[in-house]
Amino acid sequence: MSEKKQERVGVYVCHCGTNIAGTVDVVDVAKWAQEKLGPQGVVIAREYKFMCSSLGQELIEKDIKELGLTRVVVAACSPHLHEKTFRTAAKNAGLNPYLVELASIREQVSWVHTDKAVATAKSKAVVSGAVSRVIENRALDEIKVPINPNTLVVGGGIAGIQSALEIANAGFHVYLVEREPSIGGHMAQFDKTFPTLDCSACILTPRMVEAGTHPNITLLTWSEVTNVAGYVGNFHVTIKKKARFVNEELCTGCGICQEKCPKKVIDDVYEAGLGYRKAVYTPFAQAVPNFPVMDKENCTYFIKGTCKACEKFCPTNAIDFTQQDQTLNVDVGNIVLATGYDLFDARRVSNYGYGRLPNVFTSIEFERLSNAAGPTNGNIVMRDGKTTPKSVGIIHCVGSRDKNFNNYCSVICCMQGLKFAHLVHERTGATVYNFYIDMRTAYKAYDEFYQRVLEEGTLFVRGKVAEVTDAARNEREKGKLIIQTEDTLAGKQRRIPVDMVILSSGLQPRHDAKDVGKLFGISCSMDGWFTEKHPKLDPVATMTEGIYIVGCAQGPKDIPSSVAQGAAASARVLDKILQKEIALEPIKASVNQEMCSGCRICNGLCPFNAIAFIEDDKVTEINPALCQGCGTCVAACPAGAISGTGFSNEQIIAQIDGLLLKNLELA
Amino acid sequence: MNNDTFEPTIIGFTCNWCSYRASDLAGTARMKYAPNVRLIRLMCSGRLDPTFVLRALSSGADGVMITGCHPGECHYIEQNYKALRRFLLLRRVLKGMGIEPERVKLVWASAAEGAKFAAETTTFVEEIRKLGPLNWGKTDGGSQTVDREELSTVHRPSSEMEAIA
Amino acid sequence: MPQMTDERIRAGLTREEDLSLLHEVSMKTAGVSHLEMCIQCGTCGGSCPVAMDMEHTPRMLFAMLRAGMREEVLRSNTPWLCVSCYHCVVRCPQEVHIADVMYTLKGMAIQAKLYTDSTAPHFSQTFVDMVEAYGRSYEMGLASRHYLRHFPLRLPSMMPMGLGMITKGRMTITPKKIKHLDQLKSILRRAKQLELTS
Amino acid sequence: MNKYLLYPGCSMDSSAKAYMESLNEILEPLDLHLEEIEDWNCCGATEYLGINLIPAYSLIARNLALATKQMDGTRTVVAPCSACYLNLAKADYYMQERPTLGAKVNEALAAGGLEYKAGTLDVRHLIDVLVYDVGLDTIRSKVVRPLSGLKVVPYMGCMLPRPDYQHRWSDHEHPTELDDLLRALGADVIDYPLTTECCGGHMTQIGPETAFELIRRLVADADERGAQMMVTVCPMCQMNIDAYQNEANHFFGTNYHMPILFFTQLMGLAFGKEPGDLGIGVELVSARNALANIGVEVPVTQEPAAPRKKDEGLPMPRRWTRHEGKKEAVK
Repeated sequence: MSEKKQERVGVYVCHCGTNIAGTVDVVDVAKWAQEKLGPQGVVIAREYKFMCSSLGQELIEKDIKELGLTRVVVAACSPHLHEKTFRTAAKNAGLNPYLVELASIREQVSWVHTDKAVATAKSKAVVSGAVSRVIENRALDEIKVPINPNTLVVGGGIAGIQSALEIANAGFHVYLVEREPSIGGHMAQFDKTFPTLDCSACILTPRMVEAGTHPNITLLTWSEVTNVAGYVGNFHVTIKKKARFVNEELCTGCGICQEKCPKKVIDDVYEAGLGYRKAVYTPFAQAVPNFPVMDKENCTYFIKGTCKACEKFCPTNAIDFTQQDQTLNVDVGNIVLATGYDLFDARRVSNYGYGRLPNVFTSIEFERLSNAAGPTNGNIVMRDGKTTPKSVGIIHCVGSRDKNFNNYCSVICCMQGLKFAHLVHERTGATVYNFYIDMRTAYKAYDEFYQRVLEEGTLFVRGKVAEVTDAARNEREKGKLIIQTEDTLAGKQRRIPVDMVILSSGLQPRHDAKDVGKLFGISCSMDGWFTEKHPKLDPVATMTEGIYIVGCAQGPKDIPSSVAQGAAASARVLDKILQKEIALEPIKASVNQEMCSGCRICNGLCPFNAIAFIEDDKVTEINPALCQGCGTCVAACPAGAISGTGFSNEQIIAQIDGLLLKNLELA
Repeated sequence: MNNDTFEPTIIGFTCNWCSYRASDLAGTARMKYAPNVRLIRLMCSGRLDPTFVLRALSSGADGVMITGCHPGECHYIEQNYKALRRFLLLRRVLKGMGIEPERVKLVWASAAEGAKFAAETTTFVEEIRKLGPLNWGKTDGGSQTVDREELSTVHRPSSEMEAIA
Repeated sequence: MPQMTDERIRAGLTREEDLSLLHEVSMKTAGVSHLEMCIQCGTCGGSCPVAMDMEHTPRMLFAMLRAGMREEVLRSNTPWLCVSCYHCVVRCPQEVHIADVMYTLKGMAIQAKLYTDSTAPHFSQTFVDMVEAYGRSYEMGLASRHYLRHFPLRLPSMMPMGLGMITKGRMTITPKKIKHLDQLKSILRRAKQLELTS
Repeated sequence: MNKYLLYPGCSMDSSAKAYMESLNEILEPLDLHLEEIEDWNCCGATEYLGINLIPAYSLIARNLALATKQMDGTRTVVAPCSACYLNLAKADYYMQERPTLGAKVNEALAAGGLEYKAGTLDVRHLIDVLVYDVGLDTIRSKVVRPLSGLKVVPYMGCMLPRPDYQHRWSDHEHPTELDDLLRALGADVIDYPLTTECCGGHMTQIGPETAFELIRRLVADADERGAQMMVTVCPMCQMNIDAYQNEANHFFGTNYHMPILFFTQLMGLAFGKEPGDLGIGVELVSARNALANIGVEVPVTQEPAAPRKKDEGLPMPRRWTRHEGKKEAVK
């Protein structure tokens, strides 16, 4: 260090009101830094009530200008909160923003420790580490890249549709990719929507049509994203468009092929296993687009080589058995993930008997039962297809709020259970019981709906149902499903015989959410939902710039919230598009080719293919546009030829020594 | 030395995307944990050069905690596996050098696992407390010019005092 | 991730003074009881095959523990009726080790001499006495001692069954003993000392 | 090699001696070798746990410690009794989950010169070993006298599938292992929703009226479903249903006659063993009439699987099990 130019470091210790000062003796920390770290180059150490306030920032700016500071350490909160604030302050005063370090003494010290002496000592070490490190920081320039104005929206449920429409209406192009043959998502399966009981199809279909016909939207159904490369502003996306075996140019959506197809298949997706479709099908009448798809697994022609009934009857010769999967490449600047949820598999709660006891239904089965376009034309009947139940039990929290299954509250099930109670009551006049742990009817007009269902005479029992059984103990129970539960308000165990049980199943992350997260470079929470950047202040952005999450992909939520999120993400995307270019963190690896021995150890380490070997020179090169800055290659290079800006060996080793107060020895 | 009064010093390496955020979350939720760990933020556990660990141990740390995203959840796709490989190798190297390999621990903690981060930290401190001080690179004369009195007030009071005595 | 109660306390996640009676029961229970996690959903009371004879459902008992109602809890017949069928344990959404908590409450009730009906505690004690004396259970000795004391009137109706058991060779008149009874006794002696220090 | 350590438990040579006798009869055909843990002691049943914690676990752990001395080539301890199985498995699990408990138990064991490191052994129930290690195919191949025509309800009892610390069973509520095994023997297995309900446990001793109700529920439902007998895997279940059935009948004024045998007894019969060697006849509710339904002359015919009925109503969801790969496909 002796041969280096002595840096002039300013240290600023924040009180954060009492958040830090309550546990850390901030005055002592500043005094100590000034005295003990003086030899390192600390020329000034101050403490202040709120460093992030404009007065606090001005303090730093003034010192940079007047004292000629060349480095700044702010001991305050986590860099994830205010790093940007103080970097901007430095920039305003003419100092390169990357010569500022944040030492976190709030999240990592004052909030997690109680003993003031210990917390103060630890804060000193943290400041010491930051001072040592900042001296090794180098001035860096932000990398500016242009933003591609196109956007990819993945998932054509209500959240994805909303998001796509907002962006398209603003005049920018959207690729809307949907895995199923039609957009619409879960909402297309529902009959009524709570709490207003609007017909789901009536409010959804116009949006679907708008998305299907919008000049700025390229609709890619029966398609999946298979690869994503690049970074914010410049994503290169590969999409597999599965063969429909129907020529979309020629098909008029007349439906004759479906009519003529002799193969009936249980529809596990749209009809939730309660109804049938053909091997060539559109999932429902209002499907967008209206072109059918051929289910290759079940098509008689694909199985036996004969049939082709659909081809024979198609008036426009649109059936094409030779169609192949297509691969499309599109470039987009931003990506919105609206991949939705899977329904909890109620068979896992074996004590509720779903799958064993015929008249136990899941929520989605009930949605189809009660839907006028469903397999029973909206008649609420038991599994025999004809008997109307005289008594119905609705069980809440199935698979939710349960450590054996999903830990979290699925948000929608209480209201869903109330909606079911209303529909059963209205259509059958049956006695309805709702079994709940806690009734959660937050949000506008929800509790009013609860009141309405109470008024209708639904019987509420507070208790998580223990089991549903057909083992009768007496005559009254014979031939019924018996719901056994503790009525916790009465403090007694009850056995309530009913004809039909509806399980208000919870929502869970898509079975492939982890893979999708990996594909797009975003993470999942413990429960498997995509992780937002900030749970309160940045709920639709992710840790990966340019990737947004909306609807149930981010966590369980109802329709209004999903729509709001879809719109919110669009605002964020439009903000990016209108900026035209974006500054990237200049944290990149680079190879000093003088030192590179050409050993190629690093070559296989980069998952982003940023590392290439130049055969002619027998050295390795890193493409800064592709490098994401993880630093794995830096750590691996045996020759020490690769360096990583922002997290160089010198910076980290200096920080280690600083944290361990080894730097004091050098004085 | 009485291990009950020994306060170990531990360096913790964290990943910017998961474990550092887990420690942020532990802070936001005001979870209390042992104060003996001092954190260094890296962009990824894959950035961890094993020499950083050796440097920390030789500069006075009694243990090193390496944290990263759960397998399969790496922000950079798979670099935490490389960290795992290096960690396993490093433990063998340490053993060869006569240092208890348990002084280095690998913990997976996602950004949502503030509670896990806090609990693992506390547990690790207890484990190192049982192992006792490392005193590596400190016993052989060398740079003994440290202001010991100063250190004793800010840094590991009991262990340092006894080491001098 | 479920954490151990004592670890939670050490990490400052749970404060000891918040727990008192609940904490005491939790600490005395084998494994990690998760008792403090109860959300009063009633899965246990709903699952229990003998709830009809219980003075309190298990759920109510846990609420009473929280309220610090020591005497009422220890006097309740609920733990004594528990048949250890573990239905509640596997269904509990909070993973409370309900059956083990019931064992703890029985032990505490015996120590505090707060049980109301002595049949069950005496049966347990007689069983344990036999095991401690022989290393094996001794059904004949147990049955005769127990029935004479608590169900003398039931004996006549039981006689055919008992006789059947004996004639069919399903009950032996003499107890079986293990070889190293001394070893077992010293283990149990030490275990009892350790129990007191915990 | 099919070698296992055996923890028989106290009832196996008294009230459940039929279980032991029949077990011994099926070992040879299945090439199973069970080595008894030397000088094992009582597990304490459900009684000791309610008195003292550390002594109760020390009592159990002594058996585990002794077993480790005989580990030569195997680490699996087999318990035929569900209560014993649970106690051994529980001690092993809790000694790990709560290290302070483990340490104290080991301190007590040390007074007897013993030690047990939790996790060293695998504690498994007999039927677990038969279904998953020996396998249903092997069992099926040994059947010479299929039990077709014998209508049975499989009664698993409660302590076997729950709490299931090591996730060994197909389900906590409706496990199918016993059903599958009995089906492999050719028996007509009746779906029995109460298969894991409680037999009353020690309540027959301390609160008989409570116990009688539990026994009534089980027997009445089995009778209602047309069962000729119940089949169990647990000495306590057998004892309660068998020995107290008449008393329960007396109490409720009912007249049930529902024999209950151990599954090993039925295996023995299917393997062609003599009823007398299988402890058949020592049950108090006689199985004679039930077994008459499958007189030895019953022809060896496997009933073809009934074709799935075309259902006119709405289709049913598929049955779900926790580890489908591990077991026979369930219809």
